[in-house]
Amino acid sequence: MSDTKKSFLIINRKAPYGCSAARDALDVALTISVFEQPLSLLFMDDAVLQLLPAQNPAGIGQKNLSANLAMLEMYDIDQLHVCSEALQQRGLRAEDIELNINLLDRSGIATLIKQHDQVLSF
Amino acid sequence: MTLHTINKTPTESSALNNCLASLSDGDALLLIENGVYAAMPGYAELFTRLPASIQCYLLGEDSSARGLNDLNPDFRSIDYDGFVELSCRYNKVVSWF
Amino acid sequence: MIFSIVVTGAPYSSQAADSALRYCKSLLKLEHQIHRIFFYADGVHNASELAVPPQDETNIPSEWAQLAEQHKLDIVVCIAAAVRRGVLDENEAGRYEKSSHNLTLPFVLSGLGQLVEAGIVSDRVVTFGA
Amino acid sequence: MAEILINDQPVPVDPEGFLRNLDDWTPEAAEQLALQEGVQLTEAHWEILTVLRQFYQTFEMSPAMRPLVKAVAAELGPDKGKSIYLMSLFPGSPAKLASKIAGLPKPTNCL
Repeated sequence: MSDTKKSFLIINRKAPYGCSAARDALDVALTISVFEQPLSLLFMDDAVLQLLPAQNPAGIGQKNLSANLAMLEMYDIDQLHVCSEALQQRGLRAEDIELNINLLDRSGIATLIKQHDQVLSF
Repeated sequence: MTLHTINKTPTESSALNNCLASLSDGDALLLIENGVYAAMPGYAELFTRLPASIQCYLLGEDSSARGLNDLNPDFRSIDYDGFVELSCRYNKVVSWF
Repeated sequence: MIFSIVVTGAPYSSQAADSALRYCKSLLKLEHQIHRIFFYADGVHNASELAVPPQDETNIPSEWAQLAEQHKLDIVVCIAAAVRRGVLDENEAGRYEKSSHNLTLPFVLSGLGQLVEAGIVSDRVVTFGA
Repeated sequence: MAEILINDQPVPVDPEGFLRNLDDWTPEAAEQLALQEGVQLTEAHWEILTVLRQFYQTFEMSPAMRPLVKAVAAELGPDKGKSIYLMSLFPGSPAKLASKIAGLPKPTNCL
């Protein structure tokens, strides 16, 4: 593994279950962590719906994304940024989310993108 | 400074909206694929509040394919070579789709 | 400059694959280096040897294969995304006891590590999403 | 079709020795799966297998090496939460080998 480090930002914009984006992003995040590169996740737009508690997808034959996201901590992925506007638009409060998150406004998001070397979108 | 590509019309996904909410001064927009429809004059309102430091481009192959003429003059038409040149000029490319 | 490309759209379902192909041709023409092209999510269908578009349409999988052969490009398909969607090479077909395989050469199946490594060594990663 | 004998009952495995049906997993099956890999399960192995199965139950995914080490450290203490310790019990690729014996899904050839 090379000594070079690049910082990665993964932008999540899609709701879970209806398409594979949330899962695709998670798999990439876990791999970046295995490669020990600096990593931040941003949840904006419908992706804040990935953070809802009490998901129970057994009836639709899928894995529980909230269980998977709870695992991020075990991979030392702790930079979880959430668009506050997206939460608000959907009537959600930061307290509803069981993960340790950092709220960002528009300018915070712009800064986050600026700060990272590679940005991957899902 | 970042090059943002958008490949959806303003209404088929939130790509353009999310992108516009995430810009920094000095960034550039590039409309590709269905994204080029956003340069129709009817959508000009969407871009009126952009800071002057944001450069706007569209991919000519995609606008011609769709029969689009007389587009928003704020968008400069480029080809794929121009797309590559922009990718080099800006520090990174963020895709909104 | 060193580029890597990510394609997440299936050919014929979205324009992503075709755009990516054109972008790559421009990169090569302008003498940039393509470190890797990585196919992820529905993008794995770009590697199917069994795609048969009508004769007067672009055969996108074979265009990728030709481009890769001409320019010695590393075209990598995410193995987890691919086997799930039924894009297998000979080895995986054996592993999962399937009677046939359909990965176009010189595409190779590999892990997401190849995407991360591409991000580490490339100056730019450009995603063509569906 | 390949099978292993568990309490004299044949249980189907795939050519790589993974259980075909994860529901067939029992502690006895684990003993047999381990023997196939040349591992004789001891109490020390079982501690790890239990942590691994708990991890899978909680997070619905099998861990890579680092999170496995972290989970073992949290459950069994820092002396055991070391990759060298896991290597001594499950030689080669501990996360993969232990997952196989613990009856977790066959991994895609990732990374």
